Amino acid sequence: MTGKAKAGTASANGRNLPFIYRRYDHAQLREALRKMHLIRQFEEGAEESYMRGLIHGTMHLSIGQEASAVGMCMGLSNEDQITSTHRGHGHCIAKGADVKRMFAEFFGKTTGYCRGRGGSMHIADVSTGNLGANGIVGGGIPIAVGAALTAKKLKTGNVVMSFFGDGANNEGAFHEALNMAAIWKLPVVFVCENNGYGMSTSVARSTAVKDIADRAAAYDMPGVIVDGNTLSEVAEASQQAIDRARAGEGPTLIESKTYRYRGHSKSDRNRYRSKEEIEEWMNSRDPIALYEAELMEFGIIDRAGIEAIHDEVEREIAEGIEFAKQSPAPEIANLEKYVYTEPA
Amino acid sequence: MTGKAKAGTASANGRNLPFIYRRYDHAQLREALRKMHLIRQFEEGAEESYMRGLIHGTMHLSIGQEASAVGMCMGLSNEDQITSTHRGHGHCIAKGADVKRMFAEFFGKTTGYCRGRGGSMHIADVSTGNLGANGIVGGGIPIAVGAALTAKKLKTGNVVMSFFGDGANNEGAFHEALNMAAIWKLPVVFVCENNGYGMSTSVARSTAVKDIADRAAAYDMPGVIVDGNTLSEVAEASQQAIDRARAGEGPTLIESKTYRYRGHSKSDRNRYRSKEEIEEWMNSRDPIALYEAELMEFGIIDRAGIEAIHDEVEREIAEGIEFAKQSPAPEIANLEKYVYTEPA
Amino acid sequence: MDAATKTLETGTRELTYAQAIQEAMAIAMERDERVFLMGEDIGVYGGAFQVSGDLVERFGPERVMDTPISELGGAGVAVGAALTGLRPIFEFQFSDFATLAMEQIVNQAAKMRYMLGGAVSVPLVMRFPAGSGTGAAAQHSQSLEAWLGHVPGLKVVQPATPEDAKGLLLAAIEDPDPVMIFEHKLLYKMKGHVPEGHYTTPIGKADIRRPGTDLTIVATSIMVHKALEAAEKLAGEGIEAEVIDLRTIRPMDRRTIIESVCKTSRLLCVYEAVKTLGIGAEISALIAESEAFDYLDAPIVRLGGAETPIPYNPDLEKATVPQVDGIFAAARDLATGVR
Amino acid sequence: MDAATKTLETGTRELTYAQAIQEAMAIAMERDERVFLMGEDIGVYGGAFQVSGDLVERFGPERVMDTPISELGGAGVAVGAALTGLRPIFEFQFSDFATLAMEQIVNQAAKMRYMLGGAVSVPLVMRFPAGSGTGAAAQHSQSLEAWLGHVPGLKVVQPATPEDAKGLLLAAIEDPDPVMIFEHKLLYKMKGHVPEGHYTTPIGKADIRRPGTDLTIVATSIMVHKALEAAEKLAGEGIEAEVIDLRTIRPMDRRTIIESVCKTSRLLCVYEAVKTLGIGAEISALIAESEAFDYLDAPIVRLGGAETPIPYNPDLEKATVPQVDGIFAAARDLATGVR
Ligand SMILES: Cc1ncc(C[n+]2csc(CCOP(=O)(O)OP(=O)(O)O)c2C)c(N)n1
Ligand SMILES: Cc1ncc(C[n+]2csc(CCOP(=O)(O)OP(=O)(O)O)c2C)c(N)n1
Ligand SMILES: [Mg+2]
Ligand SMILES: [Mg+2]
Repeated sequence: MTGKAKAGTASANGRNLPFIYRRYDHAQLREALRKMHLIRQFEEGAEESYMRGLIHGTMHLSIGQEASAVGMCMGLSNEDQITSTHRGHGHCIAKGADVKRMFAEFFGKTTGYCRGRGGSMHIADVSTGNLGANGIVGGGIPIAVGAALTAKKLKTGNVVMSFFGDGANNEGAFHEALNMAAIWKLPVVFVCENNGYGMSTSVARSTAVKDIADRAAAYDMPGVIVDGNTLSEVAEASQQAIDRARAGEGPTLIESKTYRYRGHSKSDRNRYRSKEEIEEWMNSRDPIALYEAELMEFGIIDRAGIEAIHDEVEREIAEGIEFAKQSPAPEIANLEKYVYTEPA
Repeated sequence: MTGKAKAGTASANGRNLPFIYRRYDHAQLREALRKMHLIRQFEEGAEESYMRGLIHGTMHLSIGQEASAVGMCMGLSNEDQITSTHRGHGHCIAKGADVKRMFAEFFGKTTGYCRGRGGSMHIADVSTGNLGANGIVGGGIPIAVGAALTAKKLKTGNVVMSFFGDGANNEGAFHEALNMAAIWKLPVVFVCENNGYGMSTSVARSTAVKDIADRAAAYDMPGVIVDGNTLSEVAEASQQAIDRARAGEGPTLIESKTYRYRGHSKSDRNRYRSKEEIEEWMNSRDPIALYEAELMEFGIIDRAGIEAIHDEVEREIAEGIEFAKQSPAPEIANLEKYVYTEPA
Repeated sequence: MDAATKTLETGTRELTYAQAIQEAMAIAMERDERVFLMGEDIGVYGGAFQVSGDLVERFGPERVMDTPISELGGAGVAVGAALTGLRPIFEFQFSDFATLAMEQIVNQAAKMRYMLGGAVSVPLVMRFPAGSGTGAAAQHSQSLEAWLGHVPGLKVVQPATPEDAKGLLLAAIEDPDPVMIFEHKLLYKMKGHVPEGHYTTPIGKADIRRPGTDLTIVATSIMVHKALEAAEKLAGEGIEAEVIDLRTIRPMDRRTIIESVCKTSRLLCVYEAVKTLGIGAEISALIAESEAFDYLDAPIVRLGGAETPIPYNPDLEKATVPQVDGIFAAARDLATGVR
Repeated sequence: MDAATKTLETGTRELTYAQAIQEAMAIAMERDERVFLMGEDIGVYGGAFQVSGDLVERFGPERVMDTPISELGGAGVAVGAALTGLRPIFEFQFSDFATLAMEQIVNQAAKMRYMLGGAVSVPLVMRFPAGSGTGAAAQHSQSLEAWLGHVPGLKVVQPATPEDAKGLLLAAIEDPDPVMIFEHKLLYKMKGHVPEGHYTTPIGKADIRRPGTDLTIVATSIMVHKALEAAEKLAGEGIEAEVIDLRTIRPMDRRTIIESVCKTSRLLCVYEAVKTLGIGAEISALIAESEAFDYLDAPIVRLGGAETPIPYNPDLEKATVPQVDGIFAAARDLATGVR
C-alpha cells in the first residue's frame, strides 16, 4: 500500500515520478487541476450566493479537500458509481457533474439535478454514476455495498466507491457494511475522508483508534492511509483499491487525511479548533497549491496556464449561477410529484 | 493474556496449577461445579416442561456453554452487573438467581422474576446484578456501557459484564458500544460467547475475521481468546479483564469459544451443522466433564461428591418446578400494570 | 378460525399462507433474474418461520442470501441493490427488528426518488413477520405497520389470506417503489385456496370479505378472520356485518370504506396494534372527515391492542389484543345502539 | 407570528424557547447530581441549535458529554445509565436520526420496566429537534412524534412555548419513566415569558390557549401559534375559535378535548406531520368514539402535512405543511358549514 510515501521525493526523470505522472498524460493532469479549481470556485460561488440569500437552508463546504475528491475519482469511469455525503459537492464535480445543474439545484430550480427537491445535501447525478449525497452520516455506506452487490451479480465489472467522513466511522452502518462487503468480496472502495473532526468532535475524542485505516483489520481488508491533500497519493491508493475491487479481490478501506477550511456548516462558531491549526493547513498544505507547484516543477503547466484554467473556471461558475437564476422554480401543484414512480 | 494455554498442563504441586486452583478454595471450586450442574439441569428441566406443554413460547438453551457462564461470573460480586442475551439462563444462574423464581417466570407466574411478563427471553434478577436477558441480538451491549458509565460517574467501583454471541458481533450496536466504552475508559468487560453459529449462520459465513477477539484492535482494547469450555481459562481471562476494568484501565473484549448442544431454539431443524460436529463437542469437550475430571485429578472432589452435588441439584430443580406450578398466574385485570411507574 | 377458513375455500388447491409466499417468491425468481432474497437464516435454515423453506436448494445461495445479523446494513444493501437494477426481497426475521433499520427504510428507501427529483426508483420489497400470539413477549410480538403507513414514499400492505399473500407479494415485486409487507406470524400455517401460477392482487384495494347492511367492520390482517368469525355469530342474532379486509394501509382504499359506511351507518375498526395511533385511528378519521360522516348513526368504535407491551404469560397475551368475543360484543352493541 | 407571541407576553421575563430549555437543564443539573446531558456536539459546539450553549463551561464535559456519531449506541448508553441510577438527557441532533435508535427507544427504554415486571424504571429524557422550515430537506425535517406516541411505556410531549418547554422538560427529568420531547426547530428562537426558578408543567395536560365557542382547534407544537394567528383573523369575521395546545401526545388529555368539542360541536386538528396516521388521526378518532360524537355538527377536519417527504425548495417546503391562511380557511369553512 502507498502508506506515507511522499510525492515530493520523486525526480522528474521518469521512473520515480509520482503515480499520476506515470499514469496520466498532460491533458489529463491539467484536467485534474481544472476540476480542483472547479470544486473550489463552485463552493465559493455557492457560499457567496448563500450569503446573498439566493440559496437557503444550510451547506457543508469541502474547500481544502479537493485533492481527495478528484484523486479518488480519477480511476473511475462514468459507469462506476459513488455514494457521497453531506459534504458532497466535491465528489459530485469530481465524478463529472455539470455545475450549472448543481447551482440550479441549490437555487431550488426545476433544472437542478433533483428538480429542486433535494438541495445541497442530496445532490446527485446518476448519469455520471453519483448515487447521491446523503443527509445521514454513514447512510450511503451500506447503499454502496448494495450497488456493489448489483455489480457483482450482474457482472457489470463496475466498481463502487463510498465516501464518508471520520465521524461516520463510529456509526453502526459503517461496521455492518464493511463486514458484508468483506464476506461477499464485493467490488467496493471505502473512502474515509478524515478531516480531523466530525462537526466539532475531534477524532481523538470520538474514535478509539488513532488511524481509522486500522479498523480495516476488523474486516480483513487492506487499510491504507494517504495524505489526502496530495493528489498523486490519493489517486495511487484509489487506483490500487479500484484494481483490486475490479479483479474480484474485494474491498479496501482508504483513509484520506485532509482538512476543511470552513466551519462545519453555516452554524459553526469554530470553537473547537484553533486559528493556527486552520492557517497551518491553508498555508502549507493546500491541495491546489501543492498540485500546482508539482505541475510547474515537472513542467506540465506554467503560471499562465494555471491562470487560464482559473479564468475559464470562473466563467463556468458565473454561467452556472446565471443559469440557476434564470431557471424556473417548481410549481406548487407538483408538490407530490416524484413521491412514487408515475405509471409510464 | 491467557491465549490458548491449556489447563491440562498444570501440575498438582501448586505453582503451575491453573488459575482457579490458585485463586479459590475447595468449597468455592465445588460451588462452581454445582452451578454448572444447576444450569444444565435447569435447562433440561425447562426443556422437559416445554415438551410437556407447561412452558410456552420458545427458548434458547445454553447446554454445553456452562463453563463460560460460570467462569465469567466467578470474579463478579452481586453489585457488579451483567447484561445478557436470549440465551441467558446460564448467565442468570451463574450470577446468583434462584431457579425457583426462574421456573416461575417461565411458567408465566406472578412469583417469577418478571411477574410472568417477560419469560425466558427477558429473564432478569436485578438483586444479583443481572440487568436482564434481551430479545434483541446486541441490544444489551450499549446498555452495559451505560451501566458502566453509571459506575464511573457514581464511583461505585462496580464492573459491568456484557454477554453476547458471535452473531451479535456484526450488529452496529456492538461497534458503537465498544468504541464508546474505549474512548471513555469505562469499567466494562465484553464477553463474546462464540458458539460457532448465529442461529444457522456460521461465523465463517457471517464474519470477516476468523477470531472475533481480533476486532478488539479496532477499539484499542485487549482482545482475548479463551477456551470457553475450560472453566479455569474462562475465569482467569475474566478476572484479568475485571481487574483491569476496576482499576480504571478500560474495557476488554473476551472471546469465549464454546458450543451449544441443542438447536438454536425450538424451531431448529439442525441442517447447518453435522451430527459428527455436535458429538465431537459433547464427547470430548463437555465443560462439566472436563471440570469434574480436573477436580478429581487434583483431589478436590471424588465420584461420590459429584453425585451428591448432582442429586442436590436435582432436588432443587424439582422443587423449583413444583414452586412454579403452584404459583398463581397474573390477573387479567393487571394487564396494564408495570407499563409505567406507579405513583408511590 | 373455522368459519373464516371456510369462506376462503372457494377454490380447489390449498396452500398455507407461508407456502403461498414461498410460491410467489419462486415464481418471481423464475420470471425475473433480478429478483433475489436477502435475510437472516433464510438459506439452509429456511427462515425463522420456514417461509423461504427449501428455496435455497432450488435457486442457490446467491439468490437466497443469508446475511449476517446486521439489520441496518442489510436493509441498506437491499436499498442500494434496488437502486442499481436488482429487485431484492428483504426478510426481517421479526418485524420488531425493523427498529434497527428504520433509517434505511424511512430516510433512504422511501425518500430517495423524491429527493432525487424522480431520477431513480427503489423497487424494493421488505417482509415483516409481525404480531403476537406466539409467547415470544414484548420484543418479538409488535405490530408496527402504522409507523410505515405514516411514511410517504412507501407502500404498505397486510395480506390476510394465502391468496392475497401471494398476489400482493407478486404485485409488490413488480412495483417500481418500495413495498412493505406485514405478515402475521399466526397466519403462516393457515390454509386457503391459492390460484396456480402468476397473478397479482392490486395494491391499494380493500376487499369486502362479507357483505352486510347493519354495520361495517374494517379489519386488518389476522383480525379479518376474527371479524368474520364474529360476523357469523352476529348473523345468528340477526345482525349482518359487512367485513372489509383493508389489505393495503398505504395508499388506503378510502372509497370502499366510505361507500360501505354510507350504506351501514356504523363503523367498527379492528386491529391488533396498540390502539392509540394505530391504523384504526386513520380509518376512523378518514370517515369522520368524509361525506360518510353524515350517514353515521353512532360513534365510530375502535378495537385495538391494549396500551401495553405484549406480555409473556399466554392469558395476558391474549387479553392484549382483540379476540372474537370482544369483536362480537362491540359490534352487537354498536349495531343495537347500546353505549 | 406576532399575534401568537403577544398572547404569551403575560409575564415580565422573556426567554427564547432554546434558552428556556437550557435553563431547565441547568436547574435540573444543579438540583440533582445524577442529571447529565449526552449528545452529539452539545459540548463546546453548544448543540446544533445552540440549546446546550455554554453549559459545558458551567458543568464540565463529564456532565455535558459529547458522544461520537453513534445514535443507536448512544441511546443505549443513556438507557443503561438511566436503568442504573443516573438521569440522562439525551439530545438527538435532528429527530430524523431517531430512526437509527428506535431499537433502544422502543424495544428497550419503553418496555424494560414492563418486561421485568416492574423491577426497574428507566428515568430517561430524550430531546428531538423536529419539523420543517429550515431548508434542510427530506432527511432533516421530519415530524415523527406519532411513531413514539404509538408506543406504550413512553410518554411523549411537544411543548409549544418557552414556558412549557422549560416546565415540561423539568417534569420529564423528574418523571420515573422515559419521556420523549419533540421540539420544533423554528420555535427555538421564539421568545416568551418564562417564570424564574424551578417549576414543572404537568405531563398529560392539554392547555386551552384561547377560549372560543364556534369551533375547537386542537393543534400541536408550532401549529399552536399558527392556529392562534388564524383564530385572531377568524375573530375578525365573528368566529370564535377555541384553540387547544395538546402539549402531550401520550398520555393524551382526552377530557379537555372532549369537553371543548361538546361545547363547540366542531373540531379541526392541525399538525405538521404527514397527515395520514399523524396525531390528528388519533384526536379525530378519540372524539368520534367519545360522547362528544353526539355533539358534532360537522365532519372532523384534519389539516396535516402533505403526503410527501419535505422538499428542499422553500416554496414547496412551505406548501407541504399547514400555514395560517390554510388554517383560517379550513376553520372558517368548518364554522360556517361550507363543505
Ligand atoms: C446519523 C446522523 N447523525 C448526525 C448527523 C449530523 N451531522 C451532520 S454532519 C456531522 C459530522 C460528520 O462528520 P464527518 O463524518 O467527519 O464528516 P465531515 O462533516 O467532517 O465531512 C454530523 C454530526 C447526521 N447528519 N446524521
Ligand atoms: C436484532 C435481532 N436480529 C435477529 C434476531 C433473531 N435471532 C435471535 S438469536 C439469533 C442468533 C444469535 O446468534 P449469536 O449472537 O451467535 O447467539 P447464540 O444464539 O449463538 O447464542 C438471531 C438471528 C434477534 N433476536 N434480534
Ligand atoms: Mg470529519
Ligand atoms: Mg452464536
